[in-house]
Amino acid sequence: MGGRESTLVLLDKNGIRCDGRKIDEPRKIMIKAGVLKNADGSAYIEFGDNKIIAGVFGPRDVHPKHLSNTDTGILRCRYHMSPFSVTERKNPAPSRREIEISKVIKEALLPSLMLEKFPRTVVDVFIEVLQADGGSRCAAIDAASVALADAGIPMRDMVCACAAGKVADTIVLDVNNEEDQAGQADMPVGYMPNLNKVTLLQLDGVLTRDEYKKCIDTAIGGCKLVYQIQKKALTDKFFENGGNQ
Amino acid sequence: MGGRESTLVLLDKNGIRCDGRKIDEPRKIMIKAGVLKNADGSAYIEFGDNKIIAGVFGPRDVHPKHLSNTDTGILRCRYHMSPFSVTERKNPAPSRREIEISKVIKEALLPSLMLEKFPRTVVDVFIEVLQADGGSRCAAIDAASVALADAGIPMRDMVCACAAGKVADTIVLDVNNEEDQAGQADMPVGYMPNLNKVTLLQLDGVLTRDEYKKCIDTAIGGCKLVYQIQKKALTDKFFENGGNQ
Amino acid sequence: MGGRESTLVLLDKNGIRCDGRKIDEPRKIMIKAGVLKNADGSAYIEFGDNKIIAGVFGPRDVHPKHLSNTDTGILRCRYHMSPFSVTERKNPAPSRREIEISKVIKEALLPSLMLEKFPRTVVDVFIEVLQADGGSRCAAIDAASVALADAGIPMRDMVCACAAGKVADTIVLDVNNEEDQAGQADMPVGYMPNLNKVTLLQLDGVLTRDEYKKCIDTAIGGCKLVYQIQKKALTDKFFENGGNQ
Amino acid sequence: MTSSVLDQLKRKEIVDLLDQGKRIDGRAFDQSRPLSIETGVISKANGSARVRLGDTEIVTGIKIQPDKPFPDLGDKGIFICTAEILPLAHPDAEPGPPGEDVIELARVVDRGIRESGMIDMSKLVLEKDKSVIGIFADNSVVDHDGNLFDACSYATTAAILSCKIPKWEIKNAVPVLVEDHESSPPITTIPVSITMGRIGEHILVDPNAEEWECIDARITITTNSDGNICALQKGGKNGFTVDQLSKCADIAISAATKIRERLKQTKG
Amino acid sequence: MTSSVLDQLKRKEIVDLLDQGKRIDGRAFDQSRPLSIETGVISKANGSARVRLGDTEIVTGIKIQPDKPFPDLGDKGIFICTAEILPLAHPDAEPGPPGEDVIELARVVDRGIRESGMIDMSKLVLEKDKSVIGIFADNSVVDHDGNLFDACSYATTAAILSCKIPKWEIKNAVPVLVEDHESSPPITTIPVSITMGRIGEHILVDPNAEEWECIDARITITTNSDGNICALQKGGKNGFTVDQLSKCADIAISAATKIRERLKQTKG
Amino acid sequence: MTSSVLDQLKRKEIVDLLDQGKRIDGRAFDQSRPLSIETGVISKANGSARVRLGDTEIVTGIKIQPDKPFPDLGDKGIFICTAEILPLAHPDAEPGPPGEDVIELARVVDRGIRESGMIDMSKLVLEKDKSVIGIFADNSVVDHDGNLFDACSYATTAAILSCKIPKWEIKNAVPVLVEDHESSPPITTIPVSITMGRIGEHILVDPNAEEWECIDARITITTNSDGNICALQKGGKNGFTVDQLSKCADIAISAATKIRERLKQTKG
Repeated sequence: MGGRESTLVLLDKNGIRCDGRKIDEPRKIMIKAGVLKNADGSAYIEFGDNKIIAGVFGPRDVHPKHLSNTDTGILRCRYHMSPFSVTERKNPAPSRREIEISKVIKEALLPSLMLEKFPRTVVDVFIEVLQADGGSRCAAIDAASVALADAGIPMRDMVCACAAGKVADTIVLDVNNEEDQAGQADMPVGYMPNLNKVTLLQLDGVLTRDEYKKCIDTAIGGCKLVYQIQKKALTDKFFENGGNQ
Repeated sequence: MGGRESTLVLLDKNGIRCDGRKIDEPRKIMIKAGVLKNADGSAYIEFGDNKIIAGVFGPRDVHPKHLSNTDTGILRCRYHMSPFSVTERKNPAPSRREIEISKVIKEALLPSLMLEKFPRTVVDVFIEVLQADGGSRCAAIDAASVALADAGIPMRDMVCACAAGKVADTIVLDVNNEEDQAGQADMPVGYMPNLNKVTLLQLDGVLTRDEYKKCIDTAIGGCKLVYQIQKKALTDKFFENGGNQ
Repeated sequence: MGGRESTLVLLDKNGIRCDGRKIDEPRKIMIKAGVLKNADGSAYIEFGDNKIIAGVFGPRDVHPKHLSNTDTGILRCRYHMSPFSVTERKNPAPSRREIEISKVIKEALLPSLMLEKFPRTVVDVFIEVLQADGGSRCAAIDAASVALADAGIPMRDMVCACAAGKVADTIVLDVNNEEDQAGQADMPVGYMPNLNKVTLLQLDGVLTRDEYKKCIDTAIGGCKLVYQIQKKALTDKFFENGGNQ
Repeated sequence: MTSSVLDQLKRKEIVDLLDQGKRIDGRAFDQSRPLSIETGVISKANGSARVRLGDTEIVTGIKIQPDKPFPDLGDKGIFICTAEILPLAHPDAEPGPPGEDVIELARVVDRGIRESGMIDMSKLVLEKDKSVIGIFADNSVVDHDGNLFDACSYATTAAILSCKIPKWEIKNAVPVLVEDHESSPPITTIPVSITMGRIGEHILVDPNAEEWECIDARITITTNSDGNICALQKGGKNGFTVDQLSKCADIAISAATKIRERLKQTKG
Repeated sequence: MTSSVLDQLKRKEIVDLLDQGKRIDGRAFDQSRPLSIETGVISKANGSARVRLGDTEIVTGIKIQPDKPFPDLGDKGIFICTAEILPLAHPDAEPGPPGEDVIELARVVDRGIRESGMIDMSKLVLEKDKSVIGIFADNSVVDHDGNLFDACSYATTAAILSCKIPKWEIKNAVPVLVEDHESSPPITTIPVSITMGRIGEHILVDPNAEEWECIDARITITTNSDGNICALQKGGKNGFTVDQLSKCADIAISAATKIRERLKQTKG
Repeated sequence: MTSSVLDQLKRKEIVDLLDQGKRIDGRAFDQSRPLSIETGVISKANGSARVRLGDTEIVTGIKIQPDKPFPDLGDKGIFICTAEILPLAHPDAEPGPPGEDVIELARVVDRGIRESGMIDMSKLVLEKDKSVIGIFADNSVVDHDGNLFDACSYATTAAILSCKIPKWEIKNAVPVLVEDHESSPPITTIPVSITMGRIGEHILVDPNAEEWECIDARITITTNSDGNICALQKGGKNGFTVDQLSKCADIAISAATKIRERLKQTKG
């Protein structure tokens, strides 16, 4: 952030980005629901070079019991990166970064779930990043929300997530890894498209007041694209593969 | 200990120590009771360059329950140093030294408390050393005992603590950091002034049988000075600030 | 394993090994039962340069309770090396190697115990390697089985253990440390002599199908020698020392 | 984890007051609690601050020492920020390694400093790729009455502004301290975080502990001296509409001004 | 830890079928479940494989980087193998440091590779006693339907066979990467583990999760390309007769052949 | 943590006997339990001892190896002392990282050695500020029948007295072992700790486990060969009067003499 030197042309004179995309074009996204046998719900996402699996268990009993809540079910979330998911081998123990991301993902998903229907229980969302690229927390939320739907957890809305950012003084959709390193700002946004609420919002980098607003709007545009792909993944699972699994 | 080389004049020909004190003179001591909002009792002490806060919670339920005792309340004690409290930044995880000091402080305070009145409960004493100087465990006990009184825990006596030591072949009161480094012995003493019992006693360095006795007597003299300051702190809290807190 | 270079003559032309033993001769073995006051059962073994104590507690209540089994007693096993037991000082925290060996020893001993008689309880086997030499897991099992008998745990059989291996293209009994380093294979075997069952089997190194069979047979021969020494240790305890302990 | 009847009554009281345009402690919606800042409180640290925001109290110390740079960032000094909620700060605080709340707290404070570019890290290099100056900011939460984000952020900022950086010279590939050559830190901007809680439709600046318990969602918006936004963190069990996020940004930019003036006074 | 009535009924069903010569999923006793191997699935890793053995699924990545040799093994590269049962792989799997089961799993897989001499570690030395090439094989268990030993072993083997080793040169005592000079790993043999469970007198190859629950004892026998035995691990709550062990060896040698052919196809 | 009726009866029995001037095992009040010391029991260690004090048994090993000096102590070797109560030593002992009792134990034993100046650490320097000899004393408690302080202290002292220090020479800034040049450690004095328990007005030397349970307060007084006091540690749930502390010092100085003679025999 904040202008690290680079010879990379982030945006050419035709408005084309370093990976060939237009400013409002997301990377390639593929989501598949119901990919695991043991999990109650699951989804696999490829989002750019991100490859992420999410598995859901629950509602189920809480251990240790003192964590349970007599008024509502609780949500636990673990975002974890495999040692081979990044360029330098990552220590398998959870880093402070992974712990923070686990928490913001939990709070991004929580508004979408009707956990008050299941007091004293827990829903566990486990996210494994097999390969990491820019925007992995957004991709993780996208997969997790599909996995929660696949698990049949009652939901108020899906949560879809996509980042926007500032690159070469321009607000662009879905910042990739190179743009994140060399660019000026990266703002991941999580969004419930039917309830019209932002449930994840973070920022690295500097934005003016106006850019802030434009960035949110751009990211929400991306979220709406993701939403269509999430819906298709669930439809494919239930109508194409549903019968024989 | 044991004669590390130094060009420091620890005691001049007029019996004046390296920081200007006489041999039976303690450093500057200031204690304030009731400094925290959330704790049931609290105290802040400045003792030389030591700056220490003690907070007390309890008597309250014990978690995990198997630690509780049906015959009596228990005491737990944590002595902890902030990372910035010493010259080299300290790792925040408790060191073996901190764990041992926590234990000897617990056993120094325990004789003063009527915990048998509160079976199955725990009283927690949390001590944070914001800045450390020589004699921090004594200063910690002085603050903790005031905090216990401030919390209204029934007590048989106060515990006051002060060290004595051997510097330039002389028994002196309240060894400071330089004297501890360059001197011959440091003996922290915890003392109940009304019950006339020593509840903390440790020693680094070498003393003859006679010096041992003189050191204890000298330290107890210091403890009695501390006792007056502890009483004043509690009086100030209850009579000057008591009404409007 | 696998042919590390060495000038050591592992087997001379007279079939004598580097430590003077014949190919079917074990190292010196000494076992003493009932060596500890507090443990319910105990044994000390010297097996070559191995010096190992095993102590047994139980059947007793399980903590934490959720580990207990309403159908049967459970077995826990800890194989641990003292920091001074090996050439380079060992970190006291359990290594992955120690954790794996603890597990295979547990599964080597389990078939011999009638734990179904003691539902909801645990039998704890604690093994301390005071000095380590080749074959320490076998020696540990030998001592542990005697300690279990000494503790009066109902048993179907003893478990005796001894390794065989391949050294200088020859199958030999009880591979020592030098042979393990410079040799071709090391196969520790645990065996119940009356039930005729192998309860421990591991292998480092490469063996043909025929050598595999010969190695198992050779190791079982060693196990039977160990069995006599185990029986003697228990007899000595109960008949010679039994009266005055 | 169970909200008692008492908690529910408290929540009702707070919400009813808000609907009448009042906060439980009488503040305006966009008003922070009284802020006191004292620097130089820990003489053994290179910089320090004791901050009270209402009844929330933080002591922050800065330690500065030579270190190795992060890989691929050999032309930048190091900044590391930690936090601990001392167990004496709250009956529910437990000693031990930091939980997710405290890790988030430290990382949000860290991000506000780092992303604003407050410290010109390129000025903290002793020998490129080999040796740089490391700045450690450790926050000890002494009393916890809500909104640790802003209290720790102000304490860290004040401690940095007041710190003195020792001088080291590289001799035989080793950094050697040059006595009595301390300098002020290379400050480029002063970041100010404003944390807001949403309760229903109401946006409250700097919620205290009682309000914090009732929050539907929260957001921390950090702005720099130019009034630009340099860090964001949304939290809590619910979300924000885009309109609410716009309103929050306006409040944060406005509310930061006064606090930035206070922080500037700690400088030098 | 209590076997429910349901579990006991399941066990009875499985054993009754076995006595009729049948397995619950219709396989022959010496038949592994369907095996699918896909390599190159993680482009950021130097080698990778996604293996499904029935419904057990593993993703394994290989990372290769310069390292210091182990003491007294200065003329050999380093190979380190880890495993994690991801919490999404099974309702009973818990996040956190590996338990004894997972440590045994990783060590058994490691031993199969190491003791077979699969990789010629003497070819992985950059500077004797100072700098060698380290190969890290990390197994992430994604779906757990029994017999992780073989599934992880095949995934690790396939990932190694498909990996590319970067080139480093020692310059000023530091290994420096030489771009675009990757080579295949120095493979000498292909180890194949076959894990068998004993239920009563029956020996079953590659037990699935339901069968695994009923096992009296298990054994993993790893053989190399010459059909020799290069690693063994007995486990479970009971033992084997010598005759059973002989039979297991014959089965393992025979069953490995087909799987080795499959693994060979991943090469190059 | 609850004292059972049985414990209370035991305590009454012990106190009643003490009031008649008798200890439960027949010893005089100032008499330690039978002490046996065996050295050289672990041939792989540089020094070792197996000590029995009554039914308390310790095995201690000394490992000696080159190390870096502590910062600011570049002209001194390193001495590190640890203890573990093995889980086989007592039904209540649990495996795992050391608790506060064991940490105190190790630090009290360490302090007795260190503060007495038993080992002349200035003789253990290989290259000032760079490389020194480190002595690790690890105490494994094998059977726990009370008063681990003295038992571990005697075992550590005996192991040090009997150890042989290898010779290293600095070559190219690295310490290199010179074979067959071991020397005795540079001993200046022999510290002896005497631990006493107070039960009511009675002071008991070397309390066994049953007595330990009844102790009001305890004190460990370590004296050197000159009869001077070089370490103190008070513990327990109550305190001592100044007169009691005087009496304890007299007892400790007197009782140490016999034990020091025993330890001297292990020398050389």
